[in-house]
Amino acid sequence: MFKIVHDPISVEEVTNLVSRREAGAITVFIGTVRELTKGKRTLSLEYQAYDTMAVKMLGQIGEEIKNKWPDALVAITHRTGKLEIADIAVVIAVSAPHRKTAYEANEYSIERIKQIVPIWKKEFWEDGTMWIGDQLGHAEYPEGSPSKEE
Amino acid sequence: MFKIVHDPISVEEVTNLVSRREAGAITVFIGTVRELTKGKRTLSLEYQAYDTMAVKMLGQIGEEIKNKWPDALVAITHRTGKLEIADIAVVIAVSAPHRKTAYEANEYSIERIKQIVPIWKKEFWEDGTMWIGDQLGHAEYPEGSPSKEE
Amino acid sequence: MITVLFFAEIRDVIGLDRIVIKKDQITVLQLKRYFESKYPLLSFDQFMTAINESFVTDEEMIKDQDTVAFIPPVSGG
Amino acid sequence: MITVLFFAEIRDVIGLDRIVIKKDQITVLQLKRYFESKYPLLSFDQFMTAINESFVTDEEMIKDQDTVAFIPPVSGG
Repeated sequence: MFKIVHDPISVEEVTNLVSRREAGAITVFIGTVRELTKGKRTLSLEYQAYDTMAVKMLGQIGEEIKNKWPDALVAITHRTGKLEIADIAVVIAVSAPHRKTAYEANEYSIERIKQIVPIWKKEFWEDGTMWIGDQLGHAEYPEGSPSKEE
Repeated sequence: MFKIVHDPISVEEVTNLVSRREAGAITVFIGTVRELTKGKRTLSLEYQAYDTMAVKMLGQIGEEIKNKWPDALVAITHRTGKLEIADIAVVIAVSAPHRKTAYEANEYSIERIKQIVPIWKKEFWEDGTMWIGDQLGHAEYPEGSPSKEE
Repeated sequence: MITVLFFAEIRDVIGLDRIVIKKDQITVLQLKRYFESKYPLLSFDQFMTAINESFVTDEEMIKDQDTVAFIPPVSGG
Repeated sequence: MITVLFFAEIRDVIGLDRIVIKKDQITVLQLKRYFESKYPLLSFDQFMTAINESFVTDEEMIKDQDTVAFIPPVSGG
């Protein structure tokens, strides 16, 4: 249910992992490469992961969800390597008998991914590159350092 | 972007309608036919719609979203007719630059569908049938009338 | 002449999905009372009403050529 | 011997994705100080640390055969 992959992600494949007769709601989050962040144009992205630990931490998120929402079922696939604009970086699918749970557990998953899963994003702009979260800043910014994503 | 259909819904097709370079997040809600509701076994469902008005009201939800979240883009397809367990009844896809908006606008859509869109669900059980929301009750319930969905 | 559309349990009870009748120049409430007298099993107070695909209140006047739809509590999604 | 893994900007600065060194029986903090002395461009205080794929604190003792990973602020999703 928890994967780090190098090839393009099939949304349908991740969704099918959580489909079941008990479910009345499936929520799917698709994280895509956005062209503009705070007015700055992204050309492409590179995701790097500590693969084995990332899979382990995704599984931990699954355990956390099982404790908080016992009737939710979650599957997560994150892609690494070079991605272009509009490419899919991550897909999170959650099924549950009721929709409230499916929304909550899904949003919880992406928040936790951004906290504990060892995956890093490098942005490529026309005027430089930077690992997001990085303090060194291998690029110049018109308005100071970009803040952490969202 | 807003459709009432009789044939099975392609999640991918609805999702593609909102995919764009400005998006960093796409949320998809898939409403499926659940087997059990409050311990009662559903055999199948039938959805009936006031088709033209339903499309119009889905469009109104789109307008409401445009006002509340100007950078969100929404597409909704609802199926009518006879559905079996695990079949998809509705797909809502929302894209936005940031994920918070995509989650909020998506959940707003399903809540509004359940308030203003003229679509009705008839449940078929082993011991009867009933239009959900119906006060007449063409079926017997072990524990009184089922409450409105979720 | 007006067209009246029936859905869900209303359609099941009345046995028709629509009728065309000469009932213009009355209010929605008066039309509801008319159908209640014909179909005492149905309590029209619980139904919303749309005229030409827009929700209206019970005070709305129905005009010639209007399409009136009674909307039971919806349950889509 | 221990294996130390580098990711993201740490990997870019050091130019390696891993090294194997004889640095067991010291704490995580001591290992951080060691790398800071070799790579003054990197401030290891901002990095989390994992031993054998579990997050640990700076006080954790590193044992022979451990795999240590420095985890810059993550930015997946």
